[in-house]
Amino acid sequence: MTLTIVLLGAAALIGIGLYGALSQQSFVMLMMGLELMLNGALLAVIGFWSLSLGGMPEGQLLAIIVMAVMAVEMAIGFALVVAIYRKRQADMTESIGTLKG
Amino acid sequence: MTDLWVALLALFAVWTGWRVFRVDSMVRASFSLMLSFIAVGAIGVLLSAPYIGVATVFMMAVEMMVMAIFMVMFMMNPAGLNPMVMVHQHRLSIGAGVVAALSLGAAVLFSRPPDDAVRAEADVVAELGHELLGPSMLIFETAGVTLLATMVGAVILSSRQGRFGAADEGSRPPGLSDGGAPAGRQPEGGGGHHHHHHHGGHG
Amino acid sequence: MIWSLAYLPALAGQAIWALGGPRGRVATLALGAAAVTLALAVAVGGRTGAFAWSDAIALQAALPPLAQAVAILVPAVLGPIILFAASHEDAAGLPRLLGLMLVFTGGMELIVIAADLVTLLIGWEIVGACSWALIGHKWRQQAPGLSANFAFVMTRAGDLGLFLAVMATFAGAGRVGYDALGALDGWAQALAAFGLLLAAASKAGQVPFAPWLFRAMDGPTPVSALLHSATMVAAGVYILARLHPQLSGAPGFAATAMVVGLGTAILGGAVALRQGHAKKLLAGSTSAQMGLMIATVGAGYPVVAVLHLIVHATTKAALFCAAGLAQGVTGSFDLKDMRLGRRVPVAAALAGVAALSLAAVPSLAGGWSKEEMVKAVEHAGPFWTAAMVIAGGLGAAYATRFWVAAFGPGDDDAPAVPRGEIGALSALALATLALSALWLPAVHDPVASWFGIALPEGSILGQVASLTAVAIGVLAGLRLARTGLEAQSRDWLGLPELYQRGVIEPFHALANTFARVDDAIVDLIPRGVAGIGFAAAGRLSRADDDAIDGLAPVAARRVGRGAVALAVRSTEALASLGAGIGERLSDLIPTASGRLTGMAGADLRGLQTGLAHHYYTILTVGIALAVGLMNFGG
Amino acid sequence: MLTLAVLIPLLAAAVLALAPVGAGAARWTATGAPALSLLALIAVWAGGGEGFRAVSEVPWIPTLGIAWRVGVDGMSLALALMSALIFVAASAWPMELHHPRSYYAWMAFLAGVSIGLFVTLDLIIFYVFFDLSLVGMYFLIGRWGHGEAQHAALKFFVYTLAGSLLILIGIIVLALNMPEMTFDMRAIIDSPPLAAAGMVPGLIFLAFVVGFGIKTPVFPVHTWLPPAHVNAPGPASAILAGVLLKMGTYGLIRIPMQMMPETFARWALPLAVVGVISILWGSIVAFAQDNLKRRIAYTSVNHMGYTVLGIAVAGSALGSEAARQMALTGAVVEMIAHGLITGALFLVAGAVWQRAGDYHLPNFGGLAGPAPRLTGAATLAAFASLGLPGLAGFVAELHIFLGTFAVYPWLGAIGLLGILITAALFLRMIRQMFFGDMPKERAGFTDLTGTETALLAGLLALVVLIGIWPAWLLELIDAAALIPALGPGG
Amino acid sequence: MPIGDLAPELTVLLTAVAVLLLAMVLPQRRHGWCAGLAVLGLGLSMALALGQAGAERLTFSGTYALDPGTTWARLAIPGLAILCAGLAPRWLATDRRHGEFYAMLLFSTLGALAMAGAADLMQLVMGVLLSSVTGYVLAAYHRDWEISLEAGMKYFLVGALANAFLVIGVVFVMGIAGSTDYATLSGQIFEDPLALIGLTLVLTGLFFKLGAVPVHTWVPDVAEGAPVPAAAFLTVVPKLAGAVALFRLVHLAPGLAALPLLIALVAAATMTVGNLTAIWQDDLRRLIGWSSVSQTGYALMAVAVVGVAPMALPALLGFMTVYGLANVVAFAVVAELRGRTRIADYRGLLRARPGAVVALTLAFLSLVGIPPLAGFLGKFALFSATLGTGFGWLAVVAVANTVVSLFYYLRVIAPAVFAAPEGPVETLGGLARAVLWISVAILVGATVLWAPFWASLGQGLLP
Repeated sequence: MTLTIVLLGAAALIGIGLYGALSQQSFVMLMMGLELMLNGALLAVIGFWSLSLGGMPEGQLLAIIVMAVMAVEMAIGFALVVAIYRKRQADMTESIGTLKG
Repeated sequence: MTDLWVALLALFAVWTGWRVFRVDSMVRASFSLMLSFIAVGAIGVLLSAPYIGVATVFMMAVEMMVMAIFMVMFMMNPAGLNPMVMVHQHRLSIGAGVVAALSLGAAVLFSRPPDDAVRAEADVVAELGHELLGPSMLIFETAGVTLLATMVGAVILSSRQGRFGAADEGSRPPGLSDGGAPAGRQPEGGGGHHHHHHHGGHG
Repeated sequence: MIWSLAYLPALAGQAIWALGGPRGRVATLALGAAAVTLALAVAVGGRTGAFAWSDAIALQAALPPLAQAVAILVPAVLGPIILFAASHEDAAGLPRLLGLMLVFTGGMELIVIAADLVTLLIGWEIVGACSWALIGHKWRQQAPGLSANFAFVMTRAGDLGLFLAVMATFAGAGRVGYDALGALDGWAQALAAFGLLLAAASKAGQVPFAPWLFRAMDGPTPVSALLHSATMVAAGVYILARLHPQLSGAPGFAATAMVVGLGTAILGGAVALRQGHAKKLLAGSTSAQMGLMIATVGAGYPVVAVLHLIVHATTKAALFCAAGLAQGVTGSFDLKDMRLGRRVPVAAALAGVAALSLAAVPSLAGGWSKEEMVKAVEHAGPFWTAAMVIAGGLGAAYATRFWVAAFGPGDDDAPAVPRGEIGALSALALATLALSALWLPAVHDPVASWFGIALPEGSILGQVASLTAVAIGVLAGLRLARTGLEAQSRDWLGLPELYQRGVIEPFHALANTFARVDDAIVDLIPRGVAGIGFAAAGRLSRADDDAIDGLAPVAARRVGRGAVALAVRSTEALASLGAGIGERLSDLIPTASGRLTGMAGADLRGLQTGLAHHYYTILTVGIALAVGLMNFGG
Repeated sequence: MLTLAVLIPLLAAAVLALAPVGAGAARWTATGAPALSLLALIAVWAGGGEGFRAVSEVPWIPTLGIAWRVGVDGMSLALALMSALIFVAASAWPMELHHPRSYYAWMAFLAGVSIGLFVTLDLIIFYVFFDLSLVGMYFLIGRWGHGEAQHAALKFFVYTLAGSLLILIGIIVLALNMPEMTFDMRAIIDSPPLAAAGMVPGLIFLAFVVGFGIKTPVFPVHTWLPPAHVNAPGPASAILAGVLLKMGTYGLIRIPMQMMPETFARWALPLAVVGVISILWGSIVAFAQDNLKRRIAYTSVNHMGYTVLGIAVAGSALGSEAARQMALTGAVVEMIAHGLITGALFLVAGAVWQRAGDYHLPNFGGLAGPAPRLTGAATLAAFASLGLPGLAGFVAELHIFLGTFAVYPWLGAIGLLGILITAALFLRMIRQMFFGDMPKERAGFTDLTGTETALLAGLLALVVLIGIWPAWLLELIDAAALIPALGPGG
Repeated sequence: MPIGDLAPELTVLLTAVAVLLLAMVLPQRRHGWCAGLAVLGLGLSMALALGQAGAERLTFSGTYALDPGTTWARLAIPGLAILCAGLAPRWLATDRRHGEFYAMLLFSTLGALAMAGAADLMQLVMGVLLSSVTGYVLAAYHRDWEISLEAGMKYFLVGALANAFLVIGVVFVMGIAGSTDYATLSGQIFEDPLALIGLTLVLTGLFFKLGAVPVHTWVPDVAEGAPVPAAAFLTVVPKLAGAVALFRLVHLAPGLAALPLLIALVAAATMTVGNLTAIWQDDLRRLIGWSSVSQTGYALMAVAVVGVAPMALPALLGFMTVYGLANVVAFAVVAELRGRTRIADYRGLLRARPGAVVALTLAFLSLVGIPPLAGFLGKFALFSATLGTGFGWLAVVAVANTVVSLFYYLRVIAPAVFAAPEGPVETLGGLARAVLWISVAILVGATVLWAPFWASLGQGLLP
């Protein structure tokens, strides 16, 4: 029961995150959407580890990996945003539309 | 009791997650996101994963602080604190989010995960340590290398000054002739549509 | 040895063409080649030969008496014609002309010696091709080229019959020898017999193929003489006579042959009777005479037909030489301008012999062989005999008319001296006279026994009727020639009226309808596609207006030409349709798919908007589809 | 020996591509290489033998059953000989060119590729050469053609590549269905796979027919041919029509007919109908063309229609053995004859282009005066093409029609119309070109040079020889050995 | 822990660190030396991999597989990376962080290796992540050139979402199946919808690396915008690794009928979208990008028949190798021509730069699959693997696509060969030219070397 609630929460977080990723114009807000999706993944993995998989150690490892992914993506993302902002004073996805077709 | 707390915290996490895109400034948004993470971290603590939970809380607190500062300091001054609505393809996004959440929820309801709760006496932190330095060492090490590479990459991309002066000077493709302009598509007029046009306090 | 009969003249002809030289040398060489061929034809009688291509196909040759007679006839007639050509034609093209005539003779000899259908087909088509080259001899002028093409296509249309015969024979018997032809039965036999009849009719200028003979008149006179006497046209009759034993078993063959033959004989006679162009008059008469022979073959007397063929060859060659001679004097073939009796009295006399023979006047060779043919046809029944008699009467009429109009005594008496032409003419006329000896039983009995047949017996009534018809014909010819050569009154035997009402007017209506349809289609045609077909059709209609009076022969000719014109036009239309719409349709396969691909490419390119949130949308939709497939698609 | 015949031209191509030689030397290199190949092939011919002879084999990818296998039977030897001969004539044909060295390099390359295609006994090598011929011809047309050359070359390449890929699929399925995967033609012919009825053999057969049909080409996939011809230089057209088209019909015999005889027999009638349609369509459309090369090009569709008809009949498993052999003999002779005749016709067209820069027939006339040798060659070739007896085309068409009529009488009878229309169109062409008045702009038109005359005379002499005495060729082809043994009723 | 099992990977890692250190001490104009060091390290790694070529076992507690697939990746990936590294020194000569480029290249190579050998979903995630983050940096390396930054940013945006999905997928799979270990997962029938969703999301993550529909959108942008050496690297190396990883993953679920169908549909969609979109491109680099999307589609044909066709793995590996070579040759031509990329600028280039045009033609004809170039053998292997299974229709789709692809390749070659030359053409020269000719030589030689190469490719993978 608890697991289901946790997983439903995770599903909701993933849905909201996806909404954010799709709808936000600002790079930073967009990344928040991605973070939220990963937050959902984190919630799910905690739930699975604790309530379903008998606390197997790989579960914790996966949680750490989820965090690592978040951190790594954020770091590189911010670096890119900085670089682009410096060249173009642009912080929105619409402003990088040169490459197309 | 724990279950109730877990449920409430999950609800809180979702609610704060929702707030991220509802509040009218990026700083508030990042604080909402932080709250959502903290809620998940708390669930972790409640569900016998203290290390993960605490790590989440700390890590995300720091990250969100960085993000907030980042926005205030570096980005769109003064937009970081200003109210804003900056969305596109809004209905489609709502639809996608709802469909994703509903179908995942349905999948959750129709799935039969194993039913094996963590033993109360387990020393989960020690087990994690053993796992990291034992069977999953390769994964852990790869993660370490990834973090290293990320740091190097982030520095490369974002640093202003390098050993030899401006870090990005001359970092462009060679021209068709020596010293000429790079071939191919040219950038569109220096960030012509600046974001200031897109949001100006209508939010 | 027997093959040399075919390839010797052919090679000699090519050599003469290649060597060229002055008039005298060329003529001498050509005469020599003709003489050698003649000698060979005499020498190789009864021999056979075979030349294997493969296990399945071997070319075979044989020379039974019937064939040998024709084999001798061909070079014999060729000789005087060479003589005529050498003095009559321009020196410039003479080596080519004589050379091609020799090649042509070689082809004809190949037809004669053939003992299997493939060999026959080879000779048949070579003769056609040579006739093309000969008719188009004067290539700098427009008309001969068009006429040559017309003649070749027309005769090749008939050749398809021969192709069908070969195919049917091979399909039915697994072999293509003449013996296999006799072994056929059922549909294969019918197809072979009627295919051959078709081929023969086209070569022999029978209805509905007759028009090509007129077009062939655009060739030089020696060519006409050769074509209409011993070769090409004769080939049609010859092959029916040669293969009569094998073909006569096919049901309906005999009757069809007789209908075609006698029909052409009467229509052709009428055509000749109304003609004002000397050579075309003779051409019409050739159709008619060949019709008589084909009818005789149909009646079951191939040897009689061949005998008439021989007689007719010398006669007709002489008359063509005479016509050429007359044209040499007056500068045209228009009978109105001739009446040369006083200017070229010797030629007139010699032509008279030939004309009387053609008219089938007794005591001359033509008279004998024609009477034999009448006797032969009597065996088929009275109606056939009646038609034969009428045709004979028409023959007497047009022969007489020709002579009187061309060589009757005229006003001008300034002498003209054609030398070589007179030589050729006298040789041919003398040959006709010599053949008149066939009237004597002492002559014709051994001939018949050499051929191994008995001559037909006829009734007195038939003889009388036939001779009466000839007499009437001669008188009518005299009168026709005297009353002038312009259009005659329309009530001649009521036939013109009948044709006008029954055939010509309906046909005009039909032609107009087709023309409108054609115009509609022509609009679709890119300019300039028309070319030969339209030119030919245009010329046909003009020739119609110029040369034909709207009388009985018109019907035959219009039907024939109309059919050709229709065929040409419909082919043309189809061709244009093919070139236009059809090609575009088949080109749709690559271009349409190419264009669709290109459009799809352009559309898909639009998907790559360069905007990240669109990329996200694509990704999300893709995942949704994939998840759906994974959950519900298995 | 056969390997040599393939390698010599390819080596010559490499030399020409890399070594800086002059135009004259390049031309003689490109002529000499196929001439040497011709000698090698004649040596093989003189060696005699039955079935596949002069066989040699070098492994390439043994695990997949792919090897460099060469060997010839009568049909392929005859075609290889003919190809080498046409390449000699086309390379020696005098041309005024930009970049002659590259041009002759491509010519030599194509020569090696074409000969290789006919002498190989490995399906993959066959496919390799099949595709390489497209590449070579693409660059020849695109670079040295005139008018819309690039577009034509592109259409040619893309369209025929589509066909060749279908063939590749077919080849792979054939090999996969062998007991042990192999691409050895002999093995597959000896024990044909995919004998059962069903969808897969039918589809594979369809792939082969479409693939080879495009290359052949047959109606309605022929539309790449006219533009390719019109815009190609004369000798390239001669090669395209004389050699490359034969690859389609050769493949049709070698692969679907010999390697899947049961399926072929099942589908022979539709194929024969396609052949007849091509015969009629090609001739009728050719009749309406005003462009010299387009007209000749469409007659190729017509003639290849005869060939396809003959092949379809041969593989029909109906009628008598003799009739089928007859049809196949005719089909192969038609390939040789068409190669020589149309090669000659396109060389004539090339000569006309070099002198007049024009193909529009109504702009011509009266050329028999200034150019009697050209007239003679064109007339002889045209008559050969319209199937005049005594010339090679007749031998072919006679055999095809004899065989066809014994199996499919109606198709034979309908197909006959083709020879009538062909006659009309060629005579019309000759009249338009050579007879009548000569337009003013054609003044100064010169006759064939000595070299040109000699080359055409060589080709046409062979046409006449085959027309009069075909026994040696028929014996060489040995159609009886080509027709696969098949139970009655297939 | 047999540390020696990972000697090739460790060599790459240590070289990367060494390059980083070297770049710190070298003066700026000597940074090209870092390329030398990188090449040495990669070469050493290949040599070590060759030493372990026969290995067939799981190592590091089942998280890493030593098998034919890994061996191939350990040879092909560093090999192609060497070629890409060779293009860089002249190209990046003016860059102030020139040396670090090679470090990132090496890290990215390491990520690809980690991905290719991963026998555990978590290891796979880390491999993908390492490969991706370094990839973003490589794509955006021209920090003074907005086009490059845009390419990097788009690569990142697509990659971040795809990686998020990948992680979510791994969580779901582990949650239901109880493990992330391939050996444990192998053969487990995935029935629960959550597990199926998880599997699909994991596949999506790999589709991102492969540039397959629907995650193909980054490929053309990176091909056009990234520095040419990086573009060559990013359109080749991650794909090679992704292909092996995908093969391993699909191998795990033999009973899942929808999985091959999904792969087949993705393959068809990928090749079609790639080819059709490439048709009207007028930028050569972008055209190559789209063509490489379509090539991914062809490669996926082999994945669709995993477990059905015995030749599936060799076909995949063989095809990817020659694809990678041909693609590197094409980019090497662009590099040698100093980034000349508008198709119109290639008009008449045959006169001015015959070598470059010949190389480009060879590369393109190989990509089309014109025999006897190795690209044909690759496609031949794919067709052979696909025909005879239920996915024969894929071969027909591939045929149609190949015909279309010929059209756009010829759109570049035809004007280059047929048109009259225009203006002078400068080249990059130096190592770039050497790399061009070395890679052309390998590409051409591959035809002859195919037989032993093919024989050495393994038939199966460890879980």
